[in-house]
Amino acid sequence: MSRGIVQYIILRALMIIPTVLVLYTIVFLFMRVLPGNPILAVVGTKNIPPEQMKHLMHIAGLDKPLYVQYFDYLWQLLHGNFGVTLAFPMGVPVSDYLKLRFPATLELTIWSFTISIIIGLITGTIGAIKKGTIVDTSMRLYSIIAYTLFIPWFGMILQYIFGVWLHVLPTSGRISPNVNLHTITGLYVLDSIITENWPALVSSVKHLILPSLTLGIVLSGAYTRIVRNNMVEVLNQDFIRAYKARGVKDWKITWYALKNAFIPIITLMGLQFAILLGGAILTETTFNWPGMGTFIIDRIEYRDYNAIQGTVVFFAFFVGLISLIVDLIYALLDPRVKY
Amino acid sequence: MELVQVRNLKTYFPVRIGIIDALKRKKLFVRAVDGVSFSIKRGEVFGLIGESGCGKTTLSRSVLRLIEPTEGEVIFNGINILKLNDEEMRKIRKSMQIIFQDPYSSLNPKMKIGEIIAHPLIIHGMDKKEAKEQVLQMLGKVGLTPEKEFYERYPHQLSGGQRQRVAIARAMVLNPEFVVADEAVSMIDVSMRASIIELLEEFRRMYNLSMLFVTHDIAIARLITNRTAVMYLGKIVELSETKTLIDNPLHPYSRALINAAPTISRKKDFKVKIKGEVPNAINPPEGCRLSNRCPFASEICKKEEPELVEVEKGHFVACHMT
Amino acid sequence: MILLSSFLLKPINAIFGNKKGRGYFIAGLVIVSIVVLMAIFAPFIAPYNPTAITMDTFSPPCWKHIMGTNRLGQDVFSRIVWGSRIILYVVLLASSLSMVIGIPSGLISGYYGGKLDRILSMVMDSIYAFPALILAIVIAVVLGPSPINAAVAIAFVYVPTYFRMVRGQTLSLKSQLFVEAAKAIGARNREIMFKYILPNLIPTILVVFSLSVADAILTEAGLSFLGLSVTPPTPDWGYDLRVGQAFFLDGYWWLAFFPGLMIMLLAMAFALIGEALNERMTSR
Amino acid sequence: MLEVEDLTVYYYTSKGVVRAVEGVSFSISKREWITFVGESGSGKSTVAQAVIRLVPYPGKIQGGKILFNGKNILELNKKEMRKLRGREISMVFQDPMTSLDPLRKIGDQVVEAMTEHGVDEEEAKKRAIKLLKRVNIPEDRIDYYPHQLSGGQRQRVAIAIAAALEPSLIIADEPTTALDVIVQESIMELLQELKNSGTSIMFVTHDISLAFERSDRIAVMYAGKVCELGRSEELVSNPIHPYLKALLDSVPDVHSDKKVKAIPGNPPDLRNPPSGCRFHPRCPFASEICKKEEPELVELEKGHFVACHEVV
Amino acid sequence: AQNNKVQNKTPVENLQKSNAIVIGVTDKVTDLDPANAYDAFTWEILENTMVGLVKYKPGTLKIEPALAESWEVKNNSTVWIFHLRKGLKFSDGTPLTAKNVVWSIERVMRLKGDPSWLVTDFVKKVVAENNTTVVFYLKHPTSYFLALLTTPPYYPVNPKYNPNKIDSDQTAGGAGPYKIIKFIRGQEIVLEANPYYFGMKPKTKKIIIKFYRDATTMRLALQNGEIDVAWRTLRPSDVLSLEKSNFNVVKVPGTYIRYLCFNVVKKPTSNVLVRKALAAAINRKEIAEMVYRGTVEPLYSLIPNGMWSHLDVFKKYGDGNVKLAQELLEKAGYSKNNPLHIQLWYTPTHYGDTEADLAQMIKTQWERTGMVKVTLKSAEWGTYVDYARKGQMQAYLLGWYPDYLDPDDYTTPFLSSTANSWVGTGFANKTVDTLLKKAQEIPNQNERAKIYEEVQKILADQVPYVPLVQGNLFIVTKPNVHGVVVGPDMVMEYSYLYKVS
Ligand SMILES: Nc1ncnc2c1ncn2[C@@H]1O[C@H](COP(=O)(O)OP(=O)(O)OP(=O)(O)O)[C@@H](O)[C@H]1O
Ligand SMILES: Nc1ncnc2c1ncn2[C@@H]1O[C@H](COP(=O)(O)OP(=O)(O)OP(=O)(O)O)[C@@H](O)[C@H]1O
Ligand SMILES: [Mg+2]
Ligand SMILES: [Mg+2]
Repeated sequence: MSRGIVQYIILRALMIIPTVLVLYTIVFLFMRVLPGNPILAVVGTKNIPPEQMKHLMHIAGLDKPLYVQYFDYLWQLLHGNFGVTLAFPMGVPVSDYLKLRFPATLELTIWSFTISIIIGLITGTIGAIKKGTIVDTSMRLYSIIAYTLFIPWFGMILQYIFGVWLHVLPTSGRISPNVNLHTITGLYVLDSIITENWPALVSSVKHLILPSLTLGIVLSGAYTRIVRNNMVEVLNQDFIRAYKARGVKDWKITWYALKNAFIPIITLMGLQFAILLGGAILTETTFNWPGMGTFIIDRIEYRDYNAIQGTVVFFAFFVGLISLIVDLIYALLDPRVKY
Repeated sequence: MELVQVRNLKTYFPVRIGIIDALKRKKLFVRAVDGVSFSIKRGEVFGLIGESGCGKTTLSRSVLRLIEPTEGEVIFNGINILKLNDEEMRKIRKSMQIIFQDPYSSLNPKMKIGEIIAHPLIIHGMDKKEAKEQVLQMLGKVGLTPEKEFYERYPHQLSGGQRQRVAIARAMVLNPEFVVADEAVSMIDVSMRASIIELLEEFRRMYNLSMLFVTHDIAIARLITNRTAVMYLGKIVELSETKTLIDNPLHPYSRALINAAPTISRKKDFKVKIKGEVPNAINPPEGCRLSNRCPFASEICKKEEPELVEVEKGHFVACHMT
Repeated sequence: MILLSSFLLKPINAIFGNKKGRGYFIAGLVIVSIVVLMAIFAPFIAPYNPTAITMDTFSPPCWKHIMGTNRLGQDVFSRIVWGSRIILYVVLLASSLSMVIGIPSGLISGYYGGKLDRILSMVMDSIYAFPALILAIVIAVVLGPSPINAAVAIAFVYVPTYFRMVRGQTLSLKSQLFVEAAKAIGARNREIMFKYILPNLIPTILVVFSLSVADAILTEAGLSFLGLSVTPPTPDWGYDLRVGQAFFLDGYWWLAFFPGLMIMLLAMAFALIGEALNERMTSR
Repeated sequence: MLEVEDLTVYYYTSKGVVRAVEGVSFSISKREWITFVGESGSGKSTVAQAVIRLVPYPGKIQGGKILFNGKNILELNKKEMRKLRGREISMVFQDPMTSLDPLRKIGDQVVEAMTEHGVDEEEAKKRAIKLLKRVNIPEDRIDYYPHQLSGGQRQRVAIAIAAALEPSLIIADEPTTALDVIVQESIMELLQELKNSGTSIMFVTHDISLAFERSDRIAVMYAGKVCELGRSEELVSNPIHPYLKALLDSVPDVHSDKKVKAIPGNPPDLRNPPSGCRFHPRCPFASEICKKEEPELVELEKGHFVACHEVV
Repeated sequence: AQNNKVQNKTPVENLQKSNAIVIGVTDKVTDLDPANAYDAFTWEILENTMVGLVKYKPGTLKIEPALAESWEVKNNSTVWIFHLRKGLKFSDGTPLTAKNVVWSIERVMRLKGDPSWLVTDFVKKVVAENNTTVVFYLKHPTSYFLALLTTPPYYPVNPKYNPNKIDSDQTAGGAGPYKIIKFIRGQEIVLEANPYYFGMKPKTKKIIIKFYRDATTMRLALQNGEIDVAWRTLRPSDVLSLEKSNFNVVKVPGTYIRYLCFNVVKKPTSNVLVRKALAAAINRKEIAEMVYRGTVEPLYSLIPNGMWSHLDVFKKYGDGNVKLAQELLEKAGYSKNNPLHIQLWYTPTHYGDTEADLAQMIKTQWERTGMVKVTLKSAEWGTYVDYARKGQMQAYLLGWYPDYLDPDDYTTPFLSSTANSWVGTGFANKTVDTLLKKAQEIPNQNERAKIYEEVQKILADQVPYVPLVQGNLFIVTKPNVHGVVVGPDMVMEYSYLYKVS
């Protein structure tokens, strides 16, 4: 059994590789088909002699044929190396940036994710239990509205209300610049707890509230919907009526129903996480959150091939990892799953 | 004169296994049909009974090559249909048809009743006008009147019994020589079953049809079939005239099956107890497949597989003990 | 409007009767129709030239400018009206593109199975699992800002949605008895796919279409928010929102508020329609 | 022990009110096995569910009385009802595949049925093992999940749960329809054993032969009403209502060569049931009065009730 | 008033705050290695943490001694000899000698980073005669060599810098007034006063620079009290509204210019009449007003206002001179029915959010003639530059930050046919080439001025470029922050900043 799990994990992990390859290839192809390159972005309107241009292209490895570049980068990836940046500045390992930026995105997504799940579970369960009533209808409307909120717009309104008008929450950044925090994991909340730095904890939590609320509420819509629908379905099943026929208490039945309804939701959670990362881009831009989203947008401006490829590949890995974890949770929770 | 001959037919399904086994190239099979031979005469209704999962459906589909059998021969009118190519197979389908168990999923919900019945004709080259005429006639024959009105309806506007009539009409409109009816009445309401059986019987008589009639209800088998085979775990364990079989079952499994059937005509006196439930067809027991459940099983049953032998004229049994 | 609604209500009643979801459907349809009409009759509805730069800058909503004017003295309402063209154009073009590619490939992949299916599924799943907005941004940036390029970028990320849905449904329909019945009467594969399977996919396709259009609207807005959809002065909701956002804090709330509201309303309208269709389909 | 009077249940669907059960009265005494037969949609399940007050949404018990040991169940509050369920009356559902929680071990589910009614954990565990043994489930299966059991085994677990607190009445709604005959046989025997040990059984089936085999009394339902009710041998040997006659004629039998005859026509739409006797459109003997007046259920012979104008 | 709320949180926070000033910027620090850094804001950081042989006197264009106490020029401005101060030290206490200066400059020459041409184009050889003497041997006479010396590629860097590789994240710095104590890319950089600095002690010990993605969030941060100073680059509208609400706004003339380029080789802009017409149609005042809300000045030459030799050569076309434009276009063969079709390119992010508005404004102004139809096109920076270099655009918007403050840096890169390939206008003019060469070599400023005036006149006649506006710099601070000093090189001197509580 346990050996089975280990093997399963390994094999399941290997399945991430094709995903990464597909995305790398797509991004590589798209980026090279059209004019422009990172060296030009760096050189910009500066008066640089042609030989030096050539020299820079050579350093960046952009003078090689495309297929060589393709496989070169792949080869680097195989060694766990994401390459170096090609613009502003040149030559910094992309992984340095990832190390710096990823925890920010992770922290934001974890909080948003938690918020969305909690809201989704509560509203969805209430809707399902009160099926057909006005409460149900309003939960469903909530779900649709939340889902279709446009993040920058919603974020802006929250910023205005809490940042400018009520003046109670910071509207940008991760932590107040006056607070010193020794970072260990890069997750500020966690770090400040580990180092028992309470001002930092207060500051980082305050900074987190608005962005994660924005993203969390927007994403909760999907959960509300699916939790409600699954709950309705489960509540209709025979075993729920069987529980009732046995005289099991109502709250227990709701709990069992929720457990059953949760199983299909787990699958959604994996996919939702990808959407979450997408939403993080807009959230990060709105709240000046120094994460991966803002990083990739900055890098795109310079067409920093390696940085973009690296980020995409990293995201692909990450998404793959999440879906692996989701699968494992699924397998753990659902006794019917065989692996 | 035998219309259909099935010889040593085997149909295995690869089992969906976890990715680990898949990578180890461990292959597992459900031996749904595992070496079955029988033949059906012209104008005969051949019954197939057995518990759920014993392979009845698989067998009946394999005979029509709707599933590709793993091994064996199906000889129809002297031709081994398993050797035909796609186009030849398509042509021969005209003379062999099937009626399914579930009247709800066997009709395309997006087609009108008329189109459903007309489509086989059109596929086999009839023009639309002529086809419509034929379909209207057919609707009358299966009792869906007024025909014009039913022609325009969609399946969801029909009751289960009516749908099954449509399915019968679709099968019969091509004038087949051989029809497979896979539990054709088991999902129909009790009070309607009789009429569907009557309808099938009528067609059989009119066209001298041969039929393979699959059911798990022995009472129904008695009603319509001439000969019957009892299946257990992918194998035929007993085959005989239906009445002989019911009145004088020889195989312990047949006996249990017949005894378990509820009846009004007499109070049950004894039971042949068969313990437990059908084992899975991936790893069937060695020897006789019933050996682990059979109250009469002896040593030999656990080792050797019994052959189907003719114990009386036309009465075949596969059991070491008889 | 009354004429239109009576004209529309008939088919709605036919589909929904007095079933639940009808209200959602009508609400969604009304908003979508308004926006579509706005797009079609933009020259007649918009009171001003949406691109004309005037000295009347930052006028708050008033009778002359019901949604005010922006930093360049352009009428916000006129820009909203004209902007509906771009977003509808991009989103509908993108959705059609992804359907045209996604549906047949899903159908073939699901029906025939085999190696092709495995490869296609792997590629599609990879794209599907990846954050759509990020991929769309990368593609849109590389292709350059133009409505068609934005549509291509969006279409690219939504192909897998259709593919997966169609493939999954095809797989389950393939095992339905009526497909087997079609085989039994000697129908060809092509016939089975297009006469037996495809018509049964249409309701689901409609649902997925409405929901993915709702989603694509937000993606489009995201792209144009990042300046990747159109070049100014073409009116565009996402872009106007982005530019207006800068002035939000100065109290010029109308610059960003209205475009954002429209984005939400339009996305919501499609989501409502999708939700209603979905409900109708599942409650048989 | 259980007396049902004038039970009426309607379903308020968006397409109209389904008058699923109307004016049904019957009683069950201790240690009795009563079976409800009838074709699909005749309201058998609805009656069964009403007795334990579990009529699914959008159904509503419209009127009548359900007296259990003299107390009207319909007047109990939620908590009292909860206490009654499982302890006094329990239920076995049709589909064994879906009537157990797929995420919990069967042992836990059996134990819970008892602990919810105040049995302490230890005791419940001990009894669970015994119970499972009694329904022929090996002890080691206690940690299995439902999907690891076959359909018959699951149904046996469901019965074990239903019987856990030795209730006075077990309602079994077509517990064997999804199972094979051999398995069906074993389930029926299990119910018989329960009956022998003192529990009353309310059994629901559409198979008249099955009904005949073990029940003490049979109630035949047609379109939401009971049309004939009596001791089982009596009903089979001497059917009176035209519907029951037709029904008996329409089912084949393994051990006889009788020809079967279909009942003409279709079952009525209960949103809009026929006037008068609900069977009259399909009845060969129907006269004018049948179209107008609803026949009452009258006791023709001792314990043999029939609702038909023609025979009364 | 709102800010107090946040400030008076905890005594600890307050204490820290008075010793530190937080500056917000939307720029990035790209590269802490002077051998590769080549953008305005990074240079600002380098100039505050390093120092060269000479520097600008704070807030002026006058060059004063820095590491070098004195210098001599020999051999027709081709040999420059510098004498260092005694006892110089890097910010970590390591002694700084002439050898370090030479090592650093040679390193720049060797590594061939982006700005290395500022050294390699001029310096043939640099030698340390002894511990305190550095001698430069130049390739050709360069009258403005001192201006070059103020740029970071000439700064001595700490020996910790990697000798063979560009060292982008090296925070060891040089010998400037501050040292870097923390650097997180894209988030913040923290500076602390350098105890070994030879010059004035900074007024504020600690400077924290926070990086923002866009002006709006930076502005919010200022309003929220998260930063004390909002520096590069607030949006014009933000500046105006912040000024209204109690913040200090400091305005500094910048040497940063915006201009429009024409492709003089390709049709239709190869026709000088077309170029002149389009130049005449442009209304700089309207641009400054509507697009930049009055935060920039109209510019009528490539050489900025206030720099010697500047002439308003483009005034002759007027501002928004539709009539002249129409006449010229008619002469070029266009009419209302046969309008000139032209594509105007811009890049959406590199020059900030206002860029699209600028393009729209120019489009409107040109179309006012009724004889021009403009299509706006845009491309991201990396692509835009490629298009420019390849000469693929007809009319396009660019901007220029000077490398060194000399008229040469505003003329040669644009007009010299050997130096302007990067810009892609295809402009080549023999007379201009010789004039520019001559101006580089003669040391006398008056003589040089005359030459640059002549060049500007040719520019206005040929119109390969249309100067548009010259930037002002705005620094918005909280009311209690003082001492904002920004030089004409647009670098803020952090050491003068201070806060009163
Ligand atoms: N497509 C398939 N893939 C894998 N296994 C299958 C497939 N179809 C059937 N089987 C397995 O083959 C065995 C025989 O199935 P089959 O449907 O033929 O039985 P049956 O006798 O018709 O049962 P029922 O009475 O339930 O219809 C079963 O164990 C079933 O699980
Ligand atoms: N949840 C429900 N909503 C609406 N109508 C219902 C519902 N459940 C049952 N009905 C209707 O009530 C009537 C009686 O149904 P019931 O389930 O009691 O019949 P049954 O005799 O048990 O039939 P079957 O043999 O099919 O189980 C039917 O007409 C049915 O359509
Ligand atoms: Mg079958
Ligand atoms: Mg029922």
